[in-house]
Amino acid sequence: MKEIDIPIETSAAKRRTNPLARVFDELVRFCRSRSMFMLHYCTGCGAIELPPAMTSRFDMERLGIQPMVTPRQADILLITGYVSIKTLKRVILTYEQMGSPKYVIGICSCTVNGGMYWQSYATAKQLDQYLPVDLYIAGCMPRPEAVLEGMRKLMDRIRSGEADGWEDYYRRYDWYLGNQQHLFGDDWQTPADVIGEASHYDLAGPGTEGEHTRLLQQCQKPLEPQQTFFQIGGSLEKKGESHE
Amino acid sequence: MSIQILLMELVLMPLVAFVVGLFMVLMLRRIGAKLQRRVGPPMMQPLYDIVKLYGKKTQISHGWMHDIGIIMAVGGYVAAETLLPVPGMDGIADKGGLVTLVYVMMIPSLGLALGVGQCANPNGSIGIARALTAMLAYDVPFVIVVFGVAWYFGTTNLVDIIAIQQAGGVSGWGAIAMPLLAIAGLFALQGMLGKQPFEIYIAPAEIATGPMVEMSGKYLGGLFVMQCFQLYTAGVLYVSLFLGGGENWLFFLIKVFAVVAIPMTVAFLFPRYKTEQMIRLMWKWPVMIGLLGLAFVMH
Amino acid sequence: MTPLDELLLFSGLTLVLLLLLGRFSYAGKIATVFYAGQLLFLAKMADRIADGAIMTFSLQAELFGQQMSWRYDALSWFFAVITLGAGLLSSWYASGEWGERFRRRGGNLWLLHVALAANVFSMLILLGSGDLLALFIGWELVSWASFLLMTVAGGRAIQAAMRYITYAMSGAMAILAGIVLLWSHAGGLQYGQIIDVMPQLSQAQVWLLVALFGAGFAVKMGLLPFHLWQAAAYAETPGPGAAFFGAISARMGLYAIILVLVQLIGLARLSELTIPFTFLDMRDFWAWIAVLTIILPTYTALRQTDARYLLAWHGIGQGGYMLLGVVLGDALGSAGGLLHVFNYATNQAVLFFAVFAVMFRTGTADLNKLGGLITRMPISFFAMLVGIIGLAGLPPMNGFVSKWFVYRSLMVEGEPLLFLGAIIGTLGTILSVYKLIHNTFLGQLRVEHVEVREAPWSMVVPMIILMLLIFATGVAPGLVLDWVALVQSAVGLPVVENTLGGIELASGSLDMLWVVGVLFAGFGIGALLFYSGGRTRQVHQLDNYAGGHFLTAETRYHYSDNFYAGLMHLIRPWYRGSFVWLESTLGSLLGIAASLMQRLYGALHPSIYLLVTVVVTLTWVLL
Amino acid sequence: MNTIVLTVVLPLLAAFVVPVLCRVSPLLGRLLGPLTLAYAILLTLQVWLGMEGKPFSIALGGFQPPLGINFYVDRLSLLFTFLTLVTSLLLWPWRNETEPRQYALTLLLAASACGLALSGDLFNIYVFYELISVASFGLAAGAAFAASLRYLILSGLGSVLVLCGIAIVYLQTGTLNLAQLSQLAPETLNTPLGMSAFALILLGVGVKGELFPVNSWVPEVYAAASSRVSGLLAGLVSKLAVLVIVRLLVLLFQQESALQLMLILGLLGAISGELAAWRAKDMNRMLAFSSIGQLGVIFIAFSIPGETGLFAGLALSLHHLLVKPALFLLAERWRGSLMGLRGAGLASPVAGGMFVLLALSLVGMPPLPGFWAKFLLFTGLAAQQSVIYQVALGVVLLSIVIEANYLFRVVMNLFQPAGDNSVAVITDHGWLNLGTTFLLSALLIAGMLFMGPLGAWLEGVAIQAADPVLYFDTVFPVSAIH
Repeated sequence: MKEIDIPIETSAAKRRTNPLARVFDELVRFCRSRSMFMLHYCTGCGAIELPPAMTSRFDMERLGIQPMVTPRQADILLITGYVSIKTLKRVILTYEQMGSPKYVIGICSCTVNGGMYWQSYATAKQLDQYLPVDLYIAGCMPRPEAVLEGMRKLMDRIRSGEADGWEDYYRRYDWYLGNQQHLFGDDWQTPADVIGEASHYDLAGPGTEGEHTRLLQQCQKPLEPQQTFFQIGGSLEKKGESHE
Repeated sequence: MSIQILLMELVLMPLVAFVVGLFMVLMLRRIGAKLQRRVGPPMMQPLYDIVKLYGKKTQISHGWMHDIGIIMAVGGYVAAETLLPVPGMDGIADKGGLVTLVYVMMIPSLGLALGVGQCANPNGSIGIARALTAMLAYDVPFVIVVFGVAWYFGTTNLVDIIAIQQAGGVSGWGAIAMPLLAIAGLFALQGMLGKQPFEIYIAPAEIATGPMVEMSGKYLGGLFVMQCFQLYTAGVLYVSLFLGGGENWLFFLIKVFAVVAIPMTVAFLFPRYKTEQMIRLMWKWPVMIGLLGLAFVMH
Repeated sequence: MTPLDELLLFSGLTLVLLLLLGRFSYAGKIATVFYAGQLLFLAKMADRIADGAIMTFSLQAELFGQQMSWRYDALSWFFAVITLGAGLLSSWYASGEWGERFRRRGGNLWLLHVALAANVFSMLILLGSGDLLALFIGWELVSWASFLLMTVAGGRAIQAAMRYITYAMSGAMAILAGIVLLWSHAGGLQYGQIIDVMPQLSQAQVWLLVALFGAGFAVKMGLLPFHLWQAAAYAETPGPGAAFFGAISARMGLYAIILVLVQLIGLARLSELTIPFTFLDMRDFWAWIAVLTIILPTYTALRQTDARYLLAWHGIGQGGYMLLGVVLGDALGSAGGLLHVFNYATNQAVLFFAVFAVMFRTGTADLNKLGGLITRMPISFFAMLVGIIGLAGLPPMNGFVSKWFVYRSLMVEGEPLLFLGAIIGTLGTILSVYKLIHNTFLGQLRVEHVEVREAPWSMVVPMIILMLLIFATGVAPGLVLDWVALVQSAVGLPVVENTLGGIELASGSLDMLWVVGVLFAGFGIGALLFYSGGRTRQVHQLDNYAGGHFLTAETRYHYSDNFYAGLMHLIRPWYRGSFVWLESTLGSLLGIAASLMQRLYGALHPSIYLLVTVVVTLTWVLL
Repeated sequence: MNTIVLTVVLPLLAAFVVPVLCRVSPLLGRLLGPLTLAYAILLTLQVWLGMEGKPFSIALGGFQPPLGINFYVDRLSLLFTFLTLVTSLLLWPWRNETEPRQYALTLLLAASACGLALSGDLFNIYVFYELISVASFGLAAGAAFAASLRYLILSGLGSVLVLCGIAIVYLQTGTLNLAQLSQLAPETLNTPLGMSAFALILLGVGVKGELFPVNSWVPEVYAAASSRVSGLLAGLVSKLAVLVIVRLLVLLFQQESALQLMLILGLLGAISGELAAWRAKDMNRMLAFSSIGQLGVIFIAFSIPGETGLFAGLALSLHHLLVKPALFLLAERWRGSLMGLRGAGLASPVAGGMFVLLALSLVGMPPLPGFWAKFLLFTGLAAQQSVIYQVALGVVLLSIVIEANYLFRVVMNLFQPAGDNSVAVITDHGWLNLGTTFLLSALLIAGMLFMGPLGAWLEGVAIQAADPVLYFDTVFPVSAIH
C-alpha cells in the first residue's frame, strides 16, 4: 500500500489559548484516560485472556476500565484475534457507530499481520489498513499482563493526546474507504455517515473526500437524518394524500 | 422562611444529592468489587466517567425527543430532590408531600422512556417495556408501604413524618412501629433501584442494556447522573419513612448509606429473574408482608 | 327570556341550522361558531351560578299530572361547560380538511354534524332536568342521539351501535322502572317530593331503587359489568364524534348518579344498606365497582392493538376514578372525582384528536403499522404526549391533580385496598399509554410514512387549545376547583377549600404552582447540563445498533407487537373474557327462548293449543 | 242522535250494493264505498258534537231493552266507530279496480265493526263479531291457503267458545242485555261458572285479539296477506276484540281472577310475541309477531283495575292502531328477508325516515306518543300492590328492550349501503302507501304536540267507560222498569 503523506493537524496543534480552557481540556483528557469503556469484539482466541484481566486476579476496574455492551457506549474497540472479511465489515460498522474519541486496540498477532492465518484467503491481514489502530498488543495470545500493560500504554497516550487515530479516520477517510472498497467491492457502505460527521464536527481534512468517497456517494442510499417537519398541514394534496 | 434561603435550599438540595449520589455509585461498585475479591475503582471514578462522557467529541442524537428525554430524566430528579427534606433543609417538601414525590419520581422514567423510544432501537423499547412492567411489579408493595406510613403518621407531609419520628427517639422510628412494612419497603427498594435480581430490563447480554443501548456521550452521562440521584432519592426516602430521617448530617448520611448498601449487597449475590418471575415474586411476598403490616398498623 | 331559555333555544337553533345547512362545506365552521355562541350564553350564567342561583327554563310542561321543568344549577352548569367545550373543539376539528376528506371518502358529513348537534342539544336538556320525568326524557334523547352519532361510520360501527342501544335500552328501562316505583310511593316525580318520601321507604325498597337506578346509569357510564358496549361504539365513531363521546358522553351517567344517588337518595342512606352475605354496605359496593371499573378495562386497554380502542377502553377505566371520588363523598374525594370529569375530558379529547390526526395522514390506527411519526407530526406527538401524561395522572398535567385528590381522600378515609386498586389502575394506564405513544410516534419510521406531514391547522388548533388547557389547569387547578366547589355546595357534598395551586391541608397539602415551577426549574438545570456537553449530531434511524447487522430501509427494526410480553406471559390467563361470556350466554339464552317461541307459533295444529288452553283455564277457574 | 245507526246500516247496504253497481258503472262502484265511509264519518262527528259528552242509548225497532236490542253510544263506542271508519277509509283498496269483492268486504268489515262498537247487547255483539269474521276471512283469503285455513279453523273454534260463554251467561242470568247484566253480574256471575264464561269468551274473542295462545294464525296470515289487510286485522279488528273484552270486564266480570287471567295471558303474549319477533327473518312476520307482543301489552294494560287501566289500555290501543297499519304499509314493498333490505332506506329516504319515526314511537322513545302510552301503563302497574303486576312491569320493560333491538336491527339494515350480493332494492313505494303512512306519521307527530289535551280527553273517555252505573242508568233511565 502506498503511503500517503499528508500533513496531519493534530489536536495539539490547535490547542486553545485560553488558560481556563486548557485546564478544562486537560481535565477532560485526564478523565478520558481514567475512564475507558471497552467493547471487546471477540473475533478470535485472544478473547480468552480478557476475563482474567477483568476479574479478581488483575481487576481492570481499578484503572477505570469496564466492559460495555454497545458501540455507542464504548471508547475502546478491542479486536481480539483474526478478522475474516465478513467479520471485518461488522467491525467497521461497529467502529463507525462508536462515539469519538474512540480507540482501537488490536490484540494478537493476527491483527498485526494475519498471524497464523496469513495464507487464508478470507482474513484481513493488517487491521490498520481499514481502521486506525491506536495500539497493537502482539502475541499469540498475549497474556493478561500484556493486555494490562497495553492498556496503561494507551492511557498514557490518551493523556498526552497522542492517541488520535479516530481523527485520522475522519481526515483520511478516503484512504481507509479505498482499502475497504478494495476488499468488499465497490458497493460497500455502512449505515453510518462518516463524511457528514467529519464536516459536522469540523474534523474534515483534505483526505476525507476523494475518488473512493465519490464512488461511495454514487451507490449510497441517502442517509440524511430525519428532519422534523413543523410545517402544519404541509403539502396536503400532493404528498400526504398519496400515502394514506 | 425568606425567599433567599428557600432559593438557596432549592439549589443546594440537588447539589448535595448529586455529590452524595456519586459516592453511592462508588460504594455500589466497591461493594461489588469486594464481593468479587477485587480492588474496585478509585474514589473519583464515578466523576471521571461522567466528565468523560460529557466531554466526548461526537454526541450521537436520534432526534429532539432523545435530547428532551435526557433533560427530563435529569431535571425530574433535580426537582424531586427539592421535595425530599434533608437535615436543615426542607425545600418545598410541604408543598407536595409523599404522593406528589412518588409521582414526580416517575417523570424521569417517563422522560427516559420517551427518549429511548425515539432511538428507534427495539432493544431499547424492549428494555422500557420491561422496566415499566417492573414498575408495575414493585409499585404494588411500594404503595402499600406508602399508604401504611401515611396512615400511621396521619399525614403525607414528609417534614411532619420526620418530625414525628424524631420526637419519639429511636423507638419512634417507622421501622420499629411498622417492621413488616419496613421489610416490604426493602423489597420494593430493591426493585426500584433496578438491581439484581430485578434487572431484567438491562439484561446486557440479551438486549444490550435495554434502554441504554443507543445512549452515547452525554446521553449516557445524563443517565449516570440520574443514577446518582436515583440511589440518593431511594435511600433518603426510605430513611425518611422508616429510620427517622436525619437528626444531623452525620447520622443522616450513615443511615442513607446503610440503607442503600443493603440492596447493593443483595444485588451482587443473586442472578436475574425473568420478568414474569419478578412480578410473581413482587406481587406475592412483599405484598403479603405489606398487607399484613398494614393490618397491624390500621388496627 | 331567562339565560337558560337563551341557551337551550340557541342550542336548538344550532341543530335546526345544521339540519338545513349541514350539507355545505362551511357547515363545520357554522357549527363551531354556534357552539361558541352557546358557550357564551353559558358563560353569561356563570356569575349567577356562582352566587348559588338556579337558572330556570320558562317552558314547563304538565302531562298526565306530571309537572316537568328544566333548570340549571352549578352541577348542570359544570357538565354543560364540558359538553359545549367538547362540542366546540370537535366541530372545529371537523370543520376543515378532516370534514372535507371525510366527505370525499363517502362519509355522511351532514349526518355527523347533525348528530353532534343533537348530542349537544339533548345533553343540555338532560343536564337541565328539574324532575325525574324530565330526567328520563333527557336520558332517552341522549341515548338515541348517541346512537345516531355512532351509526355515522357504518360497517362495524353499526354492530357496536346496536350493542350500545340494546344496553342503553335495558338501562333506560331499569331507570324507568325505578322512576315508576318512586312515583308510586311519592305520588310525584319532583325532586322535593322524592327527598321527602325517602325516609319513609323501607330498606328493601331503597335497595331496589338503588339497584334499578344504579344499573341504568352504570350502563351509560360503562361501569362493570355493563361496560362491554362502550369501547367499540366510541372507537368506531369518526374522529370528532369519538373525541366528543370520549370526552363527555359517558359522563352523563355520572351526572345522573350524582343527581339521584347522591342528591336524592343520599350517600348516608347508601351506607345504611347492607349487602347480604358480605360485610359491605351499598356505598362500599359502589366504591368497589368503581375500582373494578378502573382496573379491568384499563388492563383490557393494555391489550389493544388499535389506538382508538385503546383510548376508548381507558375511557371506561377513567370513569371509575370519578365514581370512586364521588362515592367517597368527602370534600377531597368528591372534588377529585368531579375535577377528573373535566380533566379527563380534556385529556381524552386531545388524545383522540391526535390519534385521528395520525389516521388522517396515514390511514391507520393499527399500533403495529405505525411508528416514528414524531419527526413528521411533531405537534400531534406533543398533543398526545400532553394527553398521555394527563391520562396517566403524572405531574405537571391536570390529570395528576384530580387523581391526587382521590388518593388523598382514600388515605384519609383509610381505604387501603381501594387505594391499591386505584394505583394499580394508574400503573396499568402508564404502561398502556406508553405503548400508545411509542408505537405511534416513537421508534422506526416506516418507509411508506416518510412523506407524511403534520395535520392541517384546522385539526392542530383544537389540539393546541386543549394542550394549553391541560397544562394550565394542571399548574393552576384552582381555576377548575372553584367550579367544583360550587358543584359540591349545589349537590350538598362537603365543599373543598382550595387555593389556586391546589389545596392546603394540615395532613399534607398540594401546591402545583410550586411543584411545576420546581419541576421546570429542574428541567432547566437538566437542559443546562445537557447543553454544556459536546455538540450533538443527529443520525439516520438506520445508523443504529443491531449487533453489527447492517440495517436497511427494508428491515423492520421496531418493537411493537406483544409489547409487554413478560407481563402478558403472567397475566394472560387472567383474561377470562367472563363478561363477554356472560353477555353471549345471555344472548344465546334469549335466542333459544326466541326460537322456542317461534316453534310455538309455527306449529301446524294450533287448534290443539286452543283446546288445551280452554281445558286448562276452565280447570283453573272451576277448581 | 239516532243517525248513528246509519254508520252501521249505510256501509252494510253499500256492501251489498257495490258488486252490483260495479257491473253497472265501475266509476260509481269505485266511489260508493269511500263516499259512504266519509259520510259515516261525518255522521259520527255530528253525533259526537251533539252528545256533549253524555252517553245515550238507542232502542232499535222501538222495543225497549232488555227485551229489544239497543245501541249504547258513549265516547268510547263513538271513538271506536270513528276509528273504524277512518281506518277503513285510509286502508281502502283504491287500486283494486277489478275486484268489487274487496270493496264489499271492507265495507262489511266497517259496518260490522261499527255495530260491534255500538252494541249494547251480548248477542248482537256476537252477531257482529261473526260478521267481522266473515269479512276478515274474505279479506285474508287472498293469502296462502294453509294460512287462511288455519285462521278460519281457529276463528271458527273461537266463535264456538264465545257462543258457549254467552250461553253460560244467559243460563246464569237470563238476559243478554249488557246494562241489565251489569246489574245482575255481582250476584250471579261471581261464581266459578261465571268465571268460566268469561274465560271462554276471552279465549274466543282472543283469537281476533291476538291473545296468547290462540293467536298462532297471526304470523302466517300477515306474512301472506296484503299490507292493507294485515293493517286492518292487526290495527282494527284486534282492537275491536279488545273492546268487547273491556266492555265485559267493566260491566260483567269485575272479579280479580278475571283480570288476573287476562294479565297472565297478556304477559305470555307480550314476551312470546317479542321473542319470536326477535328471531323473525322477514319483515311481515316480524311485524306480525311484534303485533302479538303489543296486543299482549294492551291486554296487560286493560287488566289493571279501574280507569287507570282503561286509560292506559286505550292510549296503547290508539297508538298501536296508528302505528301498526303504517308499518305494514311501509312493509308492502319491503317484503321478504330482512337481510335483503340492505340499503333500502338509503334508496327511499322518506320511507326509511318514517320507519324510524314509527319504530321509535313503538319502542316508546320520549316524547313521542308511544312513550306516554307506556308511561301510563307503567304508572298504573306500579300503583298495584300485587306482585304479579310488578312482574308484569318487569316483563313489559324487558319486552321493550327486545323490541328496540329487533326494530333497530332492521333500521340499521335499511340504512347500510347495499352490499353486492343483496337483492335489488325497491325504491318505489307507491304514492298511496307513502301518502297514507305520511298521514299516519303526521298524526303521530300531532299527537305528540297536543299530548296534553289529547291525554285529558282520552282520560275522560276512560272515566266514562269505566263507570258501570252510568251505563245502566243510561240504558234504563230512572223512570224505567226498575
